[in-house]
Amino acid sequence: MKGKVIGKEQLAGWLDNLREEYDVWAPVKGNGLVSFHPINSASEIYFGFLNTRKTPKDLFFPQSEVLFSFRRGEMEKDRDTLLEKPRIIFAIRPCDAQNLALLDKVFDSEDYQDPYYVERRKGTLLFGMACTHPQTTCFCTSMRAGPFEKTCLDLLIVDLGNDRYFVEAVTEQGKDAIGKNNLLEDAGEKDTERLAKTKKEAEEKIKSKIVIEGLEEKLDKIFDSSLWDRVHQRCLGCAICTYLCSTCHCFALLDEKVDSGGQRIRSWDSCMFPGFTLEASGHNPRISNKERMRQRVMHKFNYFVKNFGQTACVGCGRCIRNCPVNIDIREIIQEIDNE
Amino acid sequence: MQENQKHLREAAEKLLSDKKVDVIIGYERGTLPLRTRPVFIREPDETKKLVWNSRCENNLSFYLKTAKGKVGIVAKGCDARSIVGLIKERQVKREDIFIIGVPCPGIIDRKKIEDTLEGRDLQEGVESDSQVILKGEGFEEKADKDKLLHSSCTTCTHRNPVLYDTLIGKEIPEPKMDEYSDVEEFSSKKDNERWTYFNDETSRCIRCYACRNACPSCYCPQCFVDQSLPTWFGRTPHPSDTLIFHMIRTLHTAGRCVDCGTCSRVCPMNVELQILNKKAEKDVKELYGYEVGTNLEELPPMATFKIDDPQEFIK
Amino acid sequence: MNDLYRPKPVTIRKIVIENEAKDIKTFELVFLDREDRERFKFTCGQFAMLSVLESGESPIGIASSPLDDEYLQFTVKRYPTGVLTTALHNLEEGTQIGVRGPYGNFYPLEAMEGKNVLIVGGGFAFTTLRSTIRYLLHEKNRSRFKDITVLYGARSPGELIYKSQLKEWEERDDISMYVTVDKGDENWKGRVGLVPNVLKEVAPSSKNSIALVCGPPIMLKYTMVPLLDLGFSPQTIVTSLERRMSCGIGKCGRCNISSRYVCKDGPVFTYAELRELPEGAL
Amino acid sequence: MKEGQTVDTEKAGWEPRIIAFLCNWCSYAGADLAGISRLQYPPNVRVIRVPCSGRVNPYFIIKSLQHGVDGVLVSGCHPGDCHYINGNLVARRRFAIFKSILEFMGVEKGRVQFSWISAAEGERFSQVIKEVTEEIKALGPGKRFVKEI
Repeated sequence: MKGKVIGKEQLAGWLDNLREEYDVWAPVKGNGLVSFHPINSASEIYFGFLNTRKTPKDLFFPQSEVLFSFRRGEMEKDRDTLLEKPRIIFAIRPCDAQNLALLDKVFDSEDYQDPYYVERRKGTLLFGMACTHPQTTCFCTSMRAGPFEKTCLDLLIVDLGNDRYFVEAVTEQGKDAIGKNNLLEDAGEKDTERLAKTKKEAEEKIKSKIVIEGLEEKLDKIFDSSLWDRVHQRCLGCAICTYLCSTCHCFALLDEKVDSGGQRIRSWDSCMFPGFTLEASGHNPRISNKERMRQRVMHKFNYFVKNFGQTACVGCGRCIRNCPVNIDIREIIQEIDNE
Repeated sequence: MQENQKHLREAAEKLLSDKKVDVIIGYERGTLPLRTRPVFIREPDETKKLVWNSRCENNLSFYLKTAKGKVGIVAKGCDARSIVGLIKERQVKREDIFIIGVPCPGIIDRKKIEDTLEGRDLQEGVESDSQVILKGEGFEEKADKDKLLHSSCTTCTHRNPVLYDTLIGKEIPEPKMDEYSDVEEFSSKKDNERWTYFNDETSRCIRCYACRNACPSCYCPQCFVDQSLPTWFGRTPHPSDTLIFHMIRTLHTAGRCVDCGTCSRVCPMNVELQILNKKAEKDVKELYGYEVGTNLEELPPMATFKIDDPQEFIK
Repeated sequence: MNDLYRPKPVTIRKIVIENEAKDIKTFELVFLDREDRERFKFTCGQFAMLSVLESGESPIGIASSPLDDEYLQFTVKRYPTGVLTTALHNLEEGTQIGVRGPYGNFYPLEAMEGKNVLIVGGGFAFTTLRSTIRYLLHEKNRSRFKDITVLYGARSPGELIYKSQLKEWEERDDISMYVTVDKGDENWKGRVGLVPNVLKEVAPSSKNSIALVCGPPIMLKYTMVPLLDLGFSPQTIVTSLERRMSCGIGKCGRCNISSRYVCKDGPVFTYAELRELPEGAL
Repeated sequence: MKEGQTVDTEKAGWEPRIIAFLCNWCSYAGADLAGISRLQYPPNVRVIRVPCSGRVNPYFIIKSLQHGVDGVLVSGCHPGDCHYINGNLVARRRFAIFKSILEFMGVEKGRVQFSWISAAEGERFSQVIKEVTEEIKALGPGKRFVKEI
């Protein structure tokens, strides 16, 4: 598929054009955090971000969502639809987009399809913004992806470092979005060269590496290793690593009620919490931070691989950057490797 | 500080080789630029890992609750006050811990560094006496440490540990200041403004409970938000429930919180509720003349009473 | 929206208090919509999510037989901190609640055909075994299986559940019943002894046999020893596990033991499969 | 009520719902006495009897507000009269901080109130209820902390 280019000052026009048909979500800055919000004008977009603090997974799998409401013991009627308009997520990073391929395996599996996730996923176009400034904590290249990864994207947009963006359609829907107006023009030879150079530079910037080859087998052998005693020591047992993680998808179903009525809610939950596996009888199969941290690592690098053939990590580095006690997954993987 | 780090390592090594302690909880260099992290040292020759600088942000007294054996612990002013509280509340025994006190001129807030960087990635950082040098792709900048201090540190009046077994280096002067001027200023705002502020802050809360889990004073075996029967308050990030969670946490730590600032430092969503904790601290001080974590004898204020306690608010 | 998480309405037709402590009750449920019952096709060993609005859901093993096609039965123990179990226990006959399911895998009924069946149960974990016994004893099915031996134990006579049913089975001659209690009382005339010990005494043949075992973890652990001694191979020992669950369909991520989800890959596992799992995970 | 609506426009016909946590030994007996003495007071108050004002956990009050009551009153024995010797004195400190934090967060002064009423003070009980009801009426419906789902 041949690439397109668009001048940076034309981008707003293009997005405004698309907003007629779509709700456009884009990175917006507020309170020192960059996060995805629906925008009313392209001027709201904050481009100077490395990546958002929270992952955009909550646009598909919200932290808390109502499954159904009830009043006086009666369930209320189902909602017909979750999305009023199809959405575009603009400038999602390739790692966060790639993550949706993993979540698809869980929520859109062969046996049970989660209607909420699936509807949001189907109604959303992903316009990726290639990562030209990866961070020191990024290790996507170790996770069989990279800063220009196209998995799950409809469009890949690349800042060429001059006055224009390179735009490549990945899917038919992405192609349609390009074809909606005439602001985009065919990329010239110079643009293509620049693209290749930008890509190479970005990939070279990623110095962090972990080795996932053979990791699954290694983990099989060290379930009862003393390694876990060591690595969990400083863990506070909070849920930052799981709640800010791209791929973590555990949840709880719970009922909330006030006088006027109640709701059954699906809410994120974390394997780092003691209550996650606490049974009504008082029995808890994962009794301390040690078991819980082992579960987190095992789930990503062993169990998920066994069940879905892929590692449940995209190398975004959020867990590393945001851990209050600087627990570093790269280091843990290294230690496992050394065992 | 360099000098103190050397002394700290020596003291730690001696404690371990003399078998006075089984483990030393201190700080080591982290894996990220300008970061340190808690470390547990059991062998004398590992003590060279120990560091002491303005980035030792964690309140290590958190780990005392689960530590086994005789524990040596590196304690800044605020950590030492937390330890006093824990001893008083019988969470740790005085004789089980050896406090290595370090006078602390203040800790750098990594969120302030982040603000300075404005979206650029920090690849390397160097700390000197009064400045930090921040380096990354295509930039190198100096920033004054004073401007980067965590807000709790700027109003800290207990930089020197109140309780210690050995002190590293010399005591530093305690600043004289009006610690609560920010609380006064905030109080003078309208009801609505204050309400909006707290709602805005807690609206970002994702209920990861890092604030609670990192807090040395939050050690209930089961937190009130995790109780199932009765379920006190909702567990989702519903605005009313998050607000209540933070409010009750403030109430639970009233008379116990030393304003170490750990809760705000660990928050991944930049929720800033220090003012609420400080208000409780101020009330306790003004109403009951109690300063948290400064002596081992006085009963915690919320566990006792005086017959003539102020009661103007009661009809 | 076809919602996986929406429970189907049922009415509690009957409530039976099963034990002396009155914290185990059997709920007999009837679907409001007959079609819902027809869609609810299950096999012995499966579970369903019981749901009380305002109090949430819990996974409960199905205690009735698939051939009891009019109703469903669930035996539920109330725990002091269990929101759903407490709510259920406070309900009266005639109340409407919700059910979704059935979920999980089931006992290997097909593999059991033409074989002797040994059923070992302990305490209140007898529910899905009861479903199985009812199924095996059904006139349409009995001839498909050879000898059926049931060993059931509880801490005390008052804690034995399904008492009238036990009596009924004891009177039949096509099933060997052994009921035991850890500690008897003045009225107890039956057997006294721990399940693993009684198993040694009874010593059922392992030849051409399959054993289904359900009970508290400690009982399971100590029952495996005599079973293996009797010559049951790990492949012929089948058990059912319990874990906290939220979704029941392998998505919420909490009930896994190693890479296996108890809700989806279980709750029924052979002892051979369990032995493959790291001990610390169980 | 929608944001921006003034209290006055919706006050018509609106009556506050108030929860009163009364200690068993003094204030509840005081309420009894008020009843026996046929003293009039506004019917807006729903009484919850607790063994002691020291039994009143701030959760109770916050949860009441969350569920939409317009005001809360906690009443116990006068200092020195507590049936449990000093339950009310410990409670007094707890309530002082609680009330201060509540108001600091922006909850209107008067939304949550405290009083000491003895078993002999039937007259005073009806007076306090009158005052509290009037004050909460003046504040309008409670909105802070209310959970709407």
